[in-house]
Amino acid sequence: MTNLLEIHNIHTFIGQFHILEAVSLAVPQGSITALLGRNGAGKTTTLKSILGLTPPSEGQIYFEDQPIHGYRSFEIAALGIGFVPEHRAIFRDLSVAENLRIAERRKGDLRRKEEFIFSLFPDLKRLIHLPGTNLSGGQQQMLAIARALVPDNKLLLIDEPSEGLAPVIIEHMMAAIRQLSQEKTVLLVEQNFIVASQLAERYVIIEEGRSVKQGLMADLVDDPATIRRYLGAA
Amino acid sequence: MLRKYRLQLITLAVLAVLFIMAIQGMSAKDGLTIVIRGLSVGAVTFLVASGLSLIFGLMDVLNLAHGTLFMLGAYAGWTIYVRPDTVVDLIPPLALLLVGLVLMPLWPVLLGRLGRMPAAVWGWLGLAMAGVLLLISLPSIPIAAWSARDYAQSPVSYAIMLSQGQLQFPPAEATGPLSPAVALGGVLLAGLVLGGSLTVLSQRHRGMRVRGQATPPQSPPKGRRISLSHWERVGVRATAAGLLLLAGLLVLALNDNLTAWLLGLGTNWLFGLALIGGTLTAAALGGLMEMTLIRPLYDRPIYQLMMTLGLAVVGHELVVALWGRPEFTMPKPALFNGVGDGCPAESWAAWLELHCSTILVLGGRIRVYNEIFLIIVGLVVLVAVSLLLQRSRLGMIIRAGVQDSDMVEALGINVRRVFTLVFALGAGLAGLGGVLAAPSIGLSPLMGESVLLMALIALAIGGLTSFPGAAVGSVLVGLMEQFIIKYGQIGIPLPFLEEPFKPSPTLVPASTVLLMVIILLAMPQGLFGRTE
Amino acid sequence: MSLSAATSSPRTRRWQPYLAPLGLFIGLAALPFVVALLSGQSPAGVLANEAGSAKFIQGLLIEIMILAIVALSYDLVLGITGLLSFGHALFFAAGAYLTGVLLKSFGWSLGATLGLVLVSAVLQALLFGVVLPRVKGITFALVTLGLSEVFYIVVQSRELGQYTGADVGLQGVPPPDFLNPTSHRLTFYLVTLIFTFAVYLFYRLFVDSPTGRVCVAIRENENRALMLGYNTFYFKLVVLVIAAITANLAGTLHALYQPVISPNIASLNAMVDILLMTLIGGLGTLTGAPIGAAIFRLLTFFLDRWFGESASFMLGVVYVALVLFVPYGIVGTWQRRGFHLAAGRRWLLGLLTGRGDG
Amino acid sequence: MAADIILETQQLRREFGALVAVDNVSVKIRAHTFHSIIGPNGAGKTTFFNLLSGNLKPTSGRVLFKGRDITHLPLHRTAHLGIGRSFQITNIFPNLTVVENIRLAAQALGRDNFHFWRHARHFRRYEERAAAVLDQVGLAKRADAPARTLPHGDQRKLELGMLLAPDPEVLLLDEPTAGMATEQVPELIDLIQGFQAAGNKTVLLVEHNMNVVMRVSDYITVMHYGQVLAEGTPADVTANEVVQEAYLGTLYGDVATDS
Repeated sequence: MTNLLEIHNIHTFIGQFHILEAVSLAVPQGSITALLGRNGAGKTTTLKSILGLTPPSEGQIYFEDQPIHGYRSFEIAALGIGFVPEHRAIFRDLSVAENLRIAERRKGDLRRKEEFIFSLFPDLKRLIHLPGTNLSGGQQQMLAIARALVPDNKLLLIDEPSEGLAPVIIEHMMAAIRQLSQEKTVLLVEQNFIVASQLAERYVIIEEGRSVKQGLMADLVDDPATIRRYLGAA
Repeated sequence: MLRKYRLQLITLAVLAVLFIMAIQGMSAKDGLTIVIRGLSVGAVTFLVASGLSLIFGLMDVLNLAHGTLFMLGAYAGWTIYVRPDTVVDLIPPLALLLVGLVLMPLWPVLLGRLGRMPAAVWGWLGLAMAGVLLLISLPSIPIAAWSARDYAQSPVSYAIMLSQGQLQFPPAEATGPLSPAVALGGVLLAGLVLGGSLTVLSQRHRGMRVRGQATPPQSPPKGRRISLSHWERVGVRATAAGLLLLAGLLVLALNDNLTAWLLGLGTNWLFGLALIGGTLTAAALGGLMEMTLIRPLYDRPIYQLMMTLGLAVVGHELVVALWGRPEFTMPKPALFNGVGDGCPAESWAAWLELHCSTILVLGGRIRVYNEIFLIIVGLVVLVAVSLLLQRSRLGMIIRAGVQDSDMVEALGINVRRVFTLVFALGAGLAGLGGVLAAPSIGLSPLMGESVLLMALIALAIGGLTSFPGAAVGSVLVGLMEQFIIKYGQIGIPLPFLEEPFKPSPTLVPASTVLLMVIILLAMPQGLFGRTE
Repeated sequence: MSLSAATSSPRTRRWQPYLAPLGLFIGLAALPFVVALLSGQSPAGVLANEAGSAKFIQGLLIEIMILAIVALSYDLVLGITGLLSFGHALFFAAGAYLTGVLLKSFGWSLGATLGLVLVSAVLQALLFGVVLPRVKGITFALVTLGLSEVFYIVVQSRELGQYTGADVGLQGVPPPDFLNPTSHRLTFYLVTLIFTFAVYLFYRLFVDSPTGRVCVAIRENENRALMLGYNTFYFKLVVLVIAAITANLAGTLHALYQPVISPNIASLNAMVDILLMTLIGGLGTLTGAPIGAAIFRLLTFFLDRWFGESASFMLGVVYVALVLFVPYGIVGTWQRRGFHLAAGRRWLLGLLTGRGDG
Repeated sequence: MAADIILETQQLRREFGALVAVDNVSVKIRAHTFHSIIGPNGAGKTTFFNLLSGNLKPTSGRVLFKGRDITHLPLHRTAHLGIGRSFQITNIFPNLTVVENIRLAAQALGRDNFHFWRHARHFRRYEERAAAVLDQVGLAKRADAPARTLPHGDQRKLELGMLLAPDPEVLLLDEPTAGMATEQVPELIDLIQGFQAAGNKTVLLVEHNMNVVMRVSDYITVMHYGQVLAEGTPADVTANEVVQEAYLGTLYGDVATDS
């Protein structure tokens, strides 16, 4: 199994604060990898650093064995990386259809993917002309994921998909992520360990801006000491 | 819906009542004239304010140099209109300069071969070098100039001569020692260097944002795969550059014929060209400004504001240096300038025949250009920009970028290019406004500052980021101004004064500022601003 | 205790920063005499108000010091407290015009004039204060700019022309005899010098005082200051009052010194000049303001000489270059000499974006 | 009984667009207790905190402090009532020194805010208070460093110090341990607990670390989708079936108990 994404020792500053102080990780092709860690450990910043939204000042990032650090976000994204940010970042003033259309990288992207997207999230079809503001949290989350599916992305970076969602909807979301992971590689930040452990095959733990442990999720689930040590009980 | 906009509706109702009360004492003729004139001023203000609001909405830059762009557009348009010979002389060097800019996409490839991007300093050095090259080369290219000091050769006298229909141009002269061929080569080189340095500067910024200059950001990695489509694009660019070069040389060869042809077009067509030229000049300057001077400051909003303030001053001085201090006029095109028998026209049918400068409506004289044409253009722009925002992909990106430009970038869209585009668009609108306003308000180096003030007030009233707000605010400002002017003639009876108070024209802008302060005190976000 | 380093004998430490200004003060007071000696005049000539380079130098320094006071007061508002006001020219111009009109048209004594200038200064600050809690950031800049534009417009209007001289400017303000800058140049020079240093010292003390520290905290993170329980509005108002009083008094000096009060001192250009002076020296440093004022005045002097008509253009270019390349000014750069430039830049980013804390 | 309630919310509700972040929450906080709020990410805990401290205004509902309505009090007034609040994201004055950060916090509620020329360091009361707090949170050695140069964990401590300096009656702590290394967490929690017990304070804590919460809390409120799911002592909450189902149960069920 080759690695789709590799990160070597990146350091990232936000303003005056040193947020990432050595993060290394690898995301194998075709897997779901979960980034775990306590609040404020630097998980979201890791995702943003991959995309160049908070560019790392040191270290290397390789996507399909091609270095992508130092490039601008839109160039990185255009290589085939989709981003589903925390709090979804749905464009409130755009309709659902526009929210999807804006993600097109080539003309007709949306038309080609329409069927797949609506089969994953049938709700969106019903809401297609509503402005983003009027969507509920779960619908926004679906739209955010759908938006990342419009272009031909190989890797999806998903930040806290289950945050603030009711259990039923989380179930639905997990099913959708599992289904789309058959063709995409996913790097996931998830606070809810249950969700993470059921979705992901691999894990990376980040603490205080460092990647401290990574491996197979199956091993982690059998290792309550590590869970307690790094993630608290929750 | 009603509850949501309650405050806005009340304010507008109060203003409407005030305006109606103000009209009460006047004849229908006076009232109509004031409203139409107010709308006309509002239309010009809107052209500036709309650009300001687009730019502020998307990138949080309050461009205090926008009035200057308005002014530069007006002066450029005037030059095309009154001195086409100068413009024709300027085309070849401009075309050669553009060649370098068109070829800009080549630079990343070349620089990529170097392995690492040169430091930003090289970009700035390159810019300076291009400037020096231009300073050396340009004087050696024959360009028909005028003198700000010699009255017979000044823009003022040309404006007068044109209005009397007796333009005579002095031959173009070169003042530099170089041969024209060498000079043109110098300009071409300057264009290439300019393109290169702009590339370096635009590639650098993201890195600088991270940690400042001390730790140079990483160089783009070597061995980046260049897709075929990239080479295709380069090919298109190269062809375009070649055509530009050819066009420039062609204009150089056919200089006199082209001038004669342009003059033969007549004022209507020339005015059209002036509109296009003024808009493009302002747009190009705006785009360039954004790329070089505003972009490095996106993380320092206060400095951005200071920068645009400084650019306003620089632009003002530039106009003084090139066109001189005195005010001068821009005659209206023939379409709106008919006089003599049958004028003012009594009906639209008569107007279509005679193209009178004024028309009688309800017994009052209405100036067709100022009070009808300008309003129509204002409406057209309002509709066009609204359509652009609501229907086009660019508009979609702008609306999305207003909310979260990082997310737009993360979708794979080059937001920085969108920024430059919107800045150029806004500047172009201001330039268009400048050319349009020039025949009615005349040209002076102070026109920028006063229109900027009006536009800022309109914007603040309407809500800084709201495009419809800019329109409403502009109309309010225009109406307010006309009413105060009218009351300057008839006087306002004040309780403590025996004679009615007649505000002089200089006081007019003060009244609009007061309107702004009052509205902002009631609604800090303006009429249509977001409340957060 | 372990905190000894922080609290150790503030008395000895406190006076150290004032030694250099004190030296400068003595030096400047003696300067006219030194110049007189060097140029072959007798020092007695200076006392007798003889024409010559000593008198010229005094004149130049008076201008610089008046500018320095204005720049200092602006630094307090923008650099220390982080209030983005673009209406500062109003404070200076209002002081100048009020002094001029009261002395010339109403024949008031200097004392009475000063009294009214102080009252009007407080009122101006309160005017800004009315706006303060409602509009923030760029809108505050806009509103203050608008208010100062109103003053600029009104002062040029023909309604007030008989008092203000409309767009020509206010001419022939009679300074009191003992302070006449032509006949008693040295007195005027020394008065200005003493006032300038008094202002500087007061500002220094203010910045280190409990109130001043809160002002700095407001610049750093206003929301946090609010949550600690500071009603930041009052602190900003205090700063505005102090700055308005100082700038108005500088305006008074300007009115007494200059033969003509031009309405341009209230214009947008004047605001750019104030910004430029503060920027040259370095925002938020206090020391930078007088240095910036001196450099600014000399720069205009030499640019006028070298470029004539295009001097203002060159000044604009200098300004743009400063904003772009030397954002923290001369003193700011010098203070950060030991750090990485990047550290200084980050500091600045934090300062100006307020994002430094997140 | 009623006198015992120091902080109370009545039908507190806050909407963001279509999203209801806090949905008619009525909570009573007893004086001198350690009260924790738990719930999954996005359950509305931080919004609830912002409503309590006045950083956000509710769409509807009231906040009472000692029976007095403080819902619409300006931000700076709540601090004067004796309510202090910390943030999930570090919220300090980055360019001031550590001691100055604390001193400003101590000075806030005093009567010396409008002294214009005496040097701030001459006000011994605040100096001493700052020194004491610095010792308490263990930052005395870094007193003169600019706050931004501190490592993340120390910045959290500084934040806590700024909270303790004015000696508030009620402390609202929003994930005080966020981003800290696990080893440092107990230390910080002990510090908070000590402060609470010694001064007879009321502490309201949002925390993810369930072990910590269970150990230190007198009462726990469980929030879920903007609503209160359950309330009670740690024992009550752990025993509550609804909570088991929705939050704790799944966690412990799948991870802890299976292994």
